[in-house]
Amino acid sequence: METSAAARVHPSPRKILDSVVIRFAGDSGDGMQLTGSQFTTATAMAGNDLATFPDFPAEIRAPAGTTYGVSGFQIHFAAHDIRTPGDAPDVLVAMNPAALMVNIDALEPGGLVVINTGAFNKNNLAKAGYEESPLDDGSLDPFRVLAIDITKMTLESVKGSGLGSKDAQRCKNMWTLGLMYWLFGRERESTVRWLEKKFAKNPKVAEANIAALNAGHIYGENAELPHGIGAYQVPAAKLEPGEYRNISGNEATAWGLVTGARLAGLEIVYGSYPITPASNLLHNLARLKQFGVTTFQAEDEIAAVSAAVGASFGGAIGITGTSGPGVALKSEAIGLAIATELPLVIVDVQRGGPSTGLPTKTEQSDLFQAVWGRNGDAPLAVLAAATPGDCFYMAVEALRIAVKYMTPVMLLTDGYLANGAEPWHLPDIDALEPFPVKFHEDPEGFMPFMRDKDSLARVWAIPGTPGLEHRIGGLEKQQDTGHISYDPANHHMMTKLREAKVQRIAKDFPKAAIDQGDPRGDMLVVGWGSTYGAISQAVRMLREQGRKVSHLHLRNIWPLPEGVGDLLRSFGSVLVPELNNGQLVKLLRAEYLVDAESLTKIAGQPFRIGELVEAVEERLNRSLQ
Amino acid sequence: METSAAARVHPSPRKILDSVVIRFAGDSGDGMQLTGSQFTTATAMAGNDLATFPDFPAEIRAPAGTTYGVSGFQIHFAAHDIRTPGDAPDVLVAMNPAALMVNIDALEPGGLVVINTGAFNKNNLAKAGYEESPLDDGSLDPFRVLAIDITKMTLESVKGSGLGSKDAQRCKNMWTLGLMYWLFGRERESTVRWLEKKFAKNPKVAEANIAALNAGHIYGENAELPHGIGAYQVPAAKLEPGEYRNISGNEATAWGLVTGARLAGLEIVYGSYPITPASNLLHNLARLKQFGVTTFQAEDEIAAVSAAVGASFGGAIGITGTSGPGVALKSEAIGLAIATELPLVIVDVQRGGPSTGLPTKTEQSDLFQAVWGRNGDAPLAVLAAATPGDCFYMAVEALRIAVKYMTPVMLLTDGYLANGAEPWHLPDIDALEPFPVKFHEDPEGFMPFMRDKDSLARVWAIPGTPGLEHRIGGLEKQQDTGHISYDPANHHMMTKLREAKVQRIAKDFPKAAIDQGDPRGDMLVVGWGSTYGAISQAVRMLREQGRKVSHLHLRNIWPLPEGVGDLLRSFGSVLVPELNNGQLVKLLRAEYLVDAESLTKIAGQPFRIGELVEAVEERLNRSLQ
Amino acid sequence: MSPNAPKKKYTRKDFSSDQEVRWCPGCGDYAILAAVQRILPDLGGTPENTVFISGIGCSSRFPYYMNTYGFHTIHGRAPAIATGLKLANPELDVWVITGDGDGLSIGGNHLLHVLRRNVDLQILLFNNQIYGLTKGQYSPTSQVGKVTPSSPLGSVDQPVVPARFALGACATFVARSYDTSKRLPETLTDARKHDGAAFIEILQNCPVFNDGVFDLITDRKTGPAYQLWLENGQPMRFGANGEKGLRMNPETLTLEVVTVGEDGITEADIVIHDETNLSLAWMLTDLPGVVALGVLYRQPGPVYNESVTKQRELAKERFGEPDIKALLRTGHTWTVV
Amino acid sequence: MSPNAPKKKYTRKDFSSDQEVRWCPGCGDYAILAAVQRILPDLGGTPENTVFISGIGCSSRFPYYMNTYGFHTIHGRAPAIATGLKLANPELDVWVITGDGDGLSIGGNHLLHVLRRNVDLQILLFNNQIYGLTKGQYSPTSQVGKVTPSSPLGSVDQPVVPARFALGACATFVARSYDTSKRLPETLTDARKHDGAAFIEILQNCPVFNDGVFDLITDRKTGPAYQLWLENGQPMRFGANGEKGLRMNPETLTLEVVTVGEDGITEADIVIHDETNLSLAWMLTDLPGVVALGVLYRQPGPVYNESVTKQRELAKERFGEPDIKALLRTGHTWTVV
Ligand SMILES: Cc1ncc(C[n+]2csc(CCOP(=O)(O)OP(=O)(O)O)c2C)c(N)n1
Ligand SMILES: Cc1ncc(C[n+]2csc(CCOP(=O)(O)OP(=O)(O)O)c2C)c(N)n1
Ligand code: SF4
Ligand code: SF4
Ligand SMILES: [Mg+2]
Ligand SMILES: [Mg+2]
Repeated sequence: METSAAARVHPSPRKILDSVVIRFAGDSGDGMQLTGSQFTTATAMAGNDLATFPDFPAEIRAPAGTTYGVSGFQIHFAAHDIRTPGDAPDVLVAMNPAALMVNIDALEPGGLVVINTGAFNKNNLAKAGYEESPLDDGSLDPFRVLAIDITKMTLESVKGSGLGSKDAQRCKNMWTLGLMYWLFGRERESTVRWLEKKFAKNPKVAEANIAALNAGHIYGENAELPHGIGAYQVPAAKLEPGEYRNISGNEATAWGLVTGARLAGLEIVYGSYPITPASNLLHNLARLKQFGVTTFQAEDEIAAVSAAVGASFGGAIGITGTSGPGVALKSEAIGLAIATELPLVIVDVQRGGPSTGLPTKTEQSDLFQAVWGRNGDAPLAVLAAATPGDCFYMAVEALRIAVKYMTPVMLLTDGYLANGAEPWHLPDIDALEPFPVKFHEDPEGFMPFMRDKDSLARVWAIPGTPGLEHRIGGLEKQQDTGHISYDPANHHMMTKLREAKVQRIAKDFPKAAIDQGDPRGDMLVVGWGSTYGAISQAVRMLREQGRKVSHLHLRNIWPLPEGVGDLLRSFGSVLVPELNNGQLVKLLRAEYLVDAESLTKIAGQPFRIGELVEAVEERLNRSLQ
Repeated sequence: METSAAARVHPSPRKILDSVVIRFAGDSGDGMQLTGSQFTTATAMAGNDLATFPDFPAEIRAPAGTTYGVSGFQIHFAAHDIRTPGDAPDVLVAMNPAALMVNIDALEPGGLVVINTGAFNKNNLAKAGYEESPLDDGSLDPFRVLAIDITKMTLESVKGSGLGSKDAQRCKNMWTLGLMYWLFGRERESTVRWLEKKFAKNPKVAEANIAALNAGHIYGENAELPHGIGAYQVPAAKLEPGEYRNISGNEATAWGLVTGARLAGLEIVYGSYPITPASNLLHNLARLKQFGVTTFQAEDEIAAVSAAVGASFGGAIGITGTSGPGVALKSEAIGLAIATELPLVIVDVQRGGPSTGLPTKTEQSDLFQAVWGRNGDAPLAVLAAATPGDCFYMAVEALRIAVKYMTPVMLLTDGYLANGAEPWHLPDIDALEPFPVKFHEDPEGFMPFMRDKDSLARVWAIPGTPGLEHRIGGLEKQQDTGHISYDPANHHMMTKLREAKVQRIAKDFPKAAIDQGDPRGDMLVVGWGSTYGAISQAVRMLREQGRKVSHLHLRNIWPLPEGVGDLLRSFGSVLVPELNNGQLVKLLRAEYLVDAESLTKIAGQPFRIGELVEAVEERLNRSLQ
Repeated sequence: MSPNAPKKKYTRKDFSSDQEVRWCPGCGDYAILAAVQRILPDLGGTPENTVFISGIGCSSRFPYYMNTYGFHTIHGRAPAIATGLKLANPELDVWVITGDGDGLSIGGNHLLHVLRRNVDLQILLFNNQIYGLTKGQYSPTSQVGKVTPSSPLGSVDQPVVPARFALGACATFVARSYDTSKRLPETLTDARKHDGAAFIEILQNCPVFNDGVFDLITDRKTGPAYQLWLENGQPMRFGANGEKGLRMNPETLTLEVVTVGEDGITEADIVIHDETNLSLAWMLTDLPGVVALGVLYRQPGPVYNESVTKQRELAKERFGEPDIKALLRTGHTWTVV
Repeated sequence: MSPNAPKKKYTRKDFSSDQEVRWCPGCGDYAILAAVQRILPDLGGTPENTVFISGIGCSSRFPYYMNTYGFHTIHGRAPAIATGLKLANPELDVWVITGDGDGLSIGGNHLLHVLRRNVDLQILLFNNQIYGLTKGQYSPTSQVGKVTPSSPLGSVDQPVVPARFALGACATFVARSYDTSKRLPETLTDARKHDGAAFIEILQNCPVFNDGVFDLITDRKTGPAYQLWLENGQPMRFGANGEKGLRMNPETLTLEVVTVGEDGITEADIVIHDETNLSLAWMLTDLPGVVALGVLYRQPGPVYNESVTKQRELAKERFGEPDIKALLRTGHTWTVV
C-alpha cells in the first residue's frame, strides 16, 4: 500500500499554521486510538512531519464515563521537522465530560475544544466529578469551544444503515474524524478504504461508519462555525525524499531484531514473559515465525532469559525482552551469559519504578540496573534507542555486538518509545552490512575459551559439531581451556579480560560527536534514550535565541564512546536531563570527573520542550549573574 | 567457660618472637580445622592478639591425597595488636604431599616446614603431582625442615588404647598439635578438656587423642631438633582488659541480629535459602529459636526475601541472608519493600563472581548491586562490616536503621569475614541503646503513609490493629493516603521523598573521620569492608616509615557519611583498594569529583599487607618523580 | 482470632473498602468479591484480623476492595509473602488471591511449596485461562489451540490442571467452584474452616479477553449437565434432573458418566464421594464431559505454622530463658586483665 | 539424531571426559554416571549430538564428566535452559541433570512447566533427600523430623513426593530407580526412547550428609522386600521370593500389600501393571511399605518442540518466503518525492 502524497494544495482558503497538536480524548470504548491512528495516516499522506503518543488508561476496561477510563491520543504535525508529540495540545477533542475533566488543564488559553455535548448528561457529569456542567459555568471561557451534539448527529447520519442504536452510536468517532479531517484539510480516502477492509465481513457497519465520516466532514463544510474557528492548513514539511511509514518503537525493535538475525545468518529464539510495556514486542515477533523466529512464552522472566541463554548455547541468537521488574529477575541468568561469554540480547522497555511502580508510564530509571545491577564484576554492553525508528537500528546493533563480542547486550527503550510513533524513512535493507556468524568447526587445537585477538571474543562452538565436545558453566574458568579454575591469578586475569572485552566494543563506535550545535560553548545538554526529541527541539529553540548550547545524545551507554570526556570539558557547564532521579549523570561524573548537573523528571511522562528550554535558560542566566 | 590467662611466663629459655603465622595444612580428613581452632584457643589464652582464616577445599570431600582436597587453617598471633591472618606463613605444617604442594610456594625462604613423612609414600606423592619426593630432591633446601614420621609416632603413642588402626591414625593431628604446643609454649589443658567433652561417650577415643597430644609435646621436649629449630615464645599482647572470645563473622552477624531485635523489641523472621558462604548464618539463627527467632528455609531466594517482607508487614523484623547470586534474585522483592517502605534487613555475604564464580572464595564485588542493582529509582541503605567482630555491631545498626527509617538495609560482609575469626572483646550489652519500636495504634487521622517529620519514616501499622485496616502495594502511592496514584507530580515527589529519606539516615552517623593518621597528607587510602585489617596494618607500616598516609574506612556505604568529600580533598591523592574491579571508587568519584585511583585484587583472596604497602609506595614514589 | 476480639457483629459492608472497584464491567471477579465479603462476617472474622495478600493481575486487585488489611505484592510471590506474615503472626486469618498466571505461571513454585508445607491460608486461584491484566496472552491453563496476541497460530502448550497440580503438591484441601455460583460461599466457608492450606480453583469469566470459555459449565441452562457438585458421603449425581452419575470402571480405574435408570444402572452403581480419598480426588480432577465442583479433597494434616510455633516453644523449654549475655559467652571465653 | 551421523560404533569410554571425577568417595552419583555412560552408545548416541544440562549441586557436576556437550548452569534453571536449547536445535539429544534441591526447591517451577509442555528431554532427578553441595541442609524431599544444620530440632516441612509432583504436572513419562540398581540402565533407556519429557527420580545415597536413608530399599539383603519392580502387563509382584504383591482395595481405592498363597490370595488377585493408566500411576507414587520402581507412567502426547517446529513450518507455508523489505512495508507506506 503506497500512495504518493507530496505537497497537495487545498483549494479553499484556509488559515495557514506552522504546526498543530491535537489530543483526541474519550472513553475507552469511544475508539480514540483508532481515530488517532487514522488521522495520523491521513496526515502523513498530506506530507507533514508528525509524532504521536497514545495515553492508555491504566485499567483494562474501566466503567464508562469515569475519569480513569479516559483514553487519549496526541498527534503533533507540522510544516517542518518535529520530534515530539508536542508539549501541550492546541486542539482538544473531548468525547465526554471525563475526557474534558482529565485533559482541559493541558490546554493553553485560546486553545480549541471540540466537545460532544451529547455525552454531557447528568450521569456522565457526575461520574467525571463535575458538579455543574462546564458548558454552562463559564469555566471554558478561556478557550474557543466547538460544542456539538455529535451523538445525535451521528445517529442521524447512519439512520438508514439498519444498525441498532448501540452500534450506530459507535460511529461517532468517525463522525468526529470527518469533522477534524475537514478542519485540517485531510483526505478521507485512506480511512474509507481502511473501513471497507476492516469491516469486509460486515458491510453494513462499514457503510455506516463511512456515512458518519462523510457527515462529519459535510458538517464542517456547511455549518456556521463560531467566531475564530475556521479551516486550517499545515503545509507539507520538507522531508527527505523516499519511502515512509509510521512506526512505533516496539515494532521497530522487533523488525530490527529480525533484520539483525538475518544479517548474522541466525535464527532467533525469543524467550519472554508478558509485561507492560514490552508485551507487544512478543506479539510482534510471534507473528514472524516465517522469518525463523521462535517465540517462547515462558513461565516467568527467569525461564525466559534462561531459554534464550540455552538457545545461544545451541547456535541460535537468544533474545529476551521485558521491562524493569523483569530485568531484576533476569539478572542472575544474565550473569551466567556473561561468565560463559554467550551472545544474548536483552531488551528493557523501561517503565515507571520502583517495584510495580507506574507500569503504563514511561521512565528511564533502569540505567543503573543495566550497567551495574548484577552480582560480581559482570560487565555487558548497554545501548539506548533515541526515537521509535532508531529502535530498529539499535536492535540491529545490539545483535551485531552480541555475536561479534560473544557478550550479552542490553538494549534500553521505554514506554514512550514503545508506544509512540513517528514517520520513518524506510532503510535500504541492501545497504546494511551483513555480519555473518561463523561457528567454530575445526577440532585442531580447539579450546572453548580461545579468543579472537582483536575482539577478545571467544569462539562459538555449538553442540552438534563433531570433535568440539566441551563443557561450560558459571564457575570461574581457566583462560583458554575453560576448565573450572580456582586459581587466584587466573580469576583476576579473567575478570580484567571480561571487562576489557566489553570496553573494546567502543572501538567499533564512531567518536562521540555533538548532535546539534558547536563543539564548544556555554552548555552541553547530554541526553540518552527517548528524550532525544524534546532535547533536540529545545536546543534548537535555544540556539535560535542565540544561546551557546549544544546537544550530545548518547546511544552507547556502556561502554561509552571515545571522546565524551573531551566534549564535556569543552563546555562551560553540562546539564543531563533524564526521566529518572539522575543516573547517567553519575556515570559521567564517575568516568570523567566533570561537574555535570542533573535535571530530573520522574513523572511517568516525557519532558516538555518548554520545561527544558526554561531549565537551560535559568541555569545560563544564573551563571551570568 | 572462662580462664584467666594474662601474662604467663614460661620457665624454659625460648626464643622471643614478635609475631608468628602458622598454616596447618592436610587432607580434608586430617582434621586441620579442629587442630587450628584448638591452637587458636590456646593462643588466645596465652594472651596473644590473633586472627585466623580457614581455607576449605571447594569440593565437599575430595578423594584423599589430592591437591584439591587440601584443607588449610592459618593463624597469626603476636605480642602486639594485629588485624589479619598474616600475609605469608612463617611455619607450614604439611600433613601430606598434597598439602606441601599446594602451600609451599607461600612460605618465605627460611620458613619452617613441619612434615609428616609417614604420608610421603609413592601413591600420595603421585596424587599430589610430585615426580620425585621433595624430601629428597633438594627443593626444600631454602627452608628449615622438621621431617617426622608423625603417623608412626602417633600409632605408637596410642598403642595401648585399643583403637583400630584407622581410628588410631586419626589421632595424628593431636600429636602434631602437641608438638606445636611445645614449639610455641602453649598449655594443653584446654584441649584436653575439650577432647574429654567431645568424646564423652567414647572415652577410649578421648584417651587416645590425649595420649597423642602429650606424645607430640614430649617429642618436642626430648628430641634433638635440627639446627635452627627451637622453642619460641611470643609474649602476650597488651590487649584492652576485659572478657574475650574468638568470633567469626557469621556468628557475629547472627548474634548482632538477635541483639538488634531485642533492642527493638521485635521477633525475627529470618527467611533464607542456603548458599555459600551465607549458609551458616541460617544455621546459627536456627539454633536461636528461644530468642524469638523463626528461621524459614525457603524454596528459593525469592521466597526467602518475600517471606521476610511479609513478616515485616506483620510486625516482626523480616531478615534475609544470602550471597551475590541470591541478592540478584531478590532484587525485585527488595524493590517492593522500598516501595511499600517496610523495614527489612538483607545480609549479603559476598563471594567471588560473576555468576556462580568462586563460591568458596571472598570478594567485594556486590557493592554496585547493593547500591544500584534494582529496577527504577530504588534507594536503600547499605552498610559494610570491617572485621568479624564488627559484623555484630553492623548487624545491630542495620536493624536500627531499618526500623527507624522504615527501609530495607543491605549489610555487606564477605566470605573472608564470615569464616575468618578474631578475638573479640565482648560488648557490654547493657550499654547498648535500645530502640524500641512503637507500632501505630491510633485510628484518629490515620493514614498508612503519613510520616515522621524528622526521619521521614512512615508509620508502622500492623494487621491485627483495630481501626487501621489499610492496603499497601508496589504501585506508586499517593502521598500520605497510600492510595494508588498515577498522578505525575505525586510520582516525582514520592521518588524524591524516598531518596531524601535514605539520605537523611546520614544524619545519624558521626561525621566521617580518619581511622589512622592525620586529617591531611600525601595519600588517603579509602577502604570498606573486610580489607580493614590489611589496610590498617599497611598504613601503620607506611606511617612508621614516615609516609604521610592515612586510612579512611567506610562502614556506611549508602548514604555516605558527611565529610567524606572534605577528607578526600585534603590529601594529595586518594587510593581505593578493593577486592573487586573498582566499585566504591566509582561511587566516590561520582559523588565528590575527586580523582580517586582504584587498586584492584580480584583473586578470591584478601589483600596481603605487603602488596598494599608496595602499591602505596610505588604511587608515592611515582608522584615524587 | 485473638481471644479478646470484639464481639461486635459485622456485616458484609464492614468488609467493603471505600475504593471504587475497577474491574471491567461484567468481570467474574465482582461475583467472587461479593461472595467473600458475604461469608466473612458469618465466619466470625473481624476486619482487623483478616488479611488479603495478592500478587499481580486483574484478580490481584482484590485486596483494595476489602476493608481489611491487604497487600498487593509482586507477581507470583503472594504465597511466600503470606507464609512470612503467618509466621510473624499466626493469629491472623490470611487469604491469598492469585490468578492462573500469577499462581501457576510465575508463582508456580511458591504455590507448590506453600501447599506441601500446609501453611494455614486460604488460596483462591481465579482461573480465567488468560492473562487479563497484560491484555490477553494465553496462560498456563489456556487450552491448546488458543489464539491470542502471543499465540497467533494457537497455543501449543499443554495446560496445567490446577486441581491436579495441587494434589501433586500434596495439598490437604482442594476445591473447585466458579465465579457466579450460588455455592461459592459454601466452598469458601469450607476452605476457611480447614486447618492448613486450602486451595480453591475458581473458574472466572473474563468478558474482555476470554469471554465465555466456561459458558457450557456455568450457563444456567447448560450448566446442570456439566456440573458435578460433590457432597461428602453422597453419591456423585448430576444432570438437569440428577439423572446422571459417575460409576467406577474397575478395569480402567476411571470414573464414567452413566445415566441412572438406563442400561440397568441403579443408584447403587454410583460412586459415593469420600473427601478423604486421595485416589478418588485424583480421578475427579479431570472428568470426561463433566466438571467436579465443591470439595474434591480434604484431609487434616500437620499445619506448618503450628509446627513452627511448637518448635519455638520447645526451644524455650529446652534452652531456657533467652539471655544475650549468655549467648555471647557460649563456647570459650577468656579474660584479659 | 541428524541423519548423517557417523556410523562409528561408540563405546562407554567415548562418553567419558578427561576430567577427574570429584564427588566424595562412595557417593551414589558415581553409579549413575556409569549407568548413563554405559547406555548412550547402545542407544546410538554420538558425543557431538548429546548434551547434558545441569543446575547447581553435587549432582549438577555431572556434565563435566561426560565427553559430550555440557552446560553447568545456575541453580534450578536447567529445564528452562534445556528448553531453549531444544528450540534452537531439536536434533540434539538433551539430558537434564538435577537434584532434589535444584529441581524441586528453587527449580520447581521450571520442572513443572517443562513437564506439562512435554519438551523432549530426559530429566534425571538425583534425590538424596539433602542439599549436598551446601553441606547438608534438609531438602524438599527430606522426611519430617530430619535433623540438619538448618533444622537442629528436626524439619517440620512436609516433603514433596517427586513422582506425585511429576504426575500433578501432567508428565507423560514418570519413572523411579536408584543409584546402584542393576536396572537403572534399562529405565534410563526407556526414558531416552520416550518422545517428550521423561522424568526419572533416582534415589541416591549421600554418604557424607545423609548416609543410608535409602538403605532399607537399596540394600542387597533388605531390598527385595521393599522393591516393587514394575513391568508393563505383568502382575505387581515383589519380595525376596516374589511372594508378595499388590491387590486393589476397591473400597479405599488403594493398593494393598498381600502375600500370594496366604489368606486365599492368588496370582489373580494381583494387579497387572498398565503404564498408561494414570490413576494406577498415581496410586503407585506412594505405597505402604514398598517402593515402586521402573516406569510408573508412560503415555505418548504431543511434544512441545515438535509442535513449535510444525507451527514455524505452517507460518512459512501461510506467509510465504520471509522478506524483510516486504515486512517493513506491511500496513501503510507513502512516498515523499
Ligand atoms: C515480574 C513481573 N512480570 C510480569 C508482569 C506482568 N504481569 C502482570 S499480571 C500478569 C499476568 C496476569 O494473569 P493472571 O495471573 O491470570 O491474572 P488476571 O489478570 O488474569 O486476573 C503479568 C504477566 C509483572 N507485573 N511483573
Ligand atoms: C541462586 C543460588 N542459590 C543457592 C545456591 C547454593 N546451592 C548450590 S547447590 C544447592 C542445593 C543442592 O542440593 P541438590 O540440588 O539436592 O543437589 P545435591 O548437592 O544434593 O546433589 C544450593 C542451595 C546457588 N548456587 N545459587
Ligand atoms: S481484563 Fe478480564 S479479568 Fe481483567 S478485569 Fe477485565 S474482564 Fe476481568
Ligand atoms: S556431599 Fe553427598 S551428594 Fe555431594 S558428592 Fe559428597 S556424597 Fe555425593
Ligand atoms: Mg488469568
Ligand atoms: Mg540433593
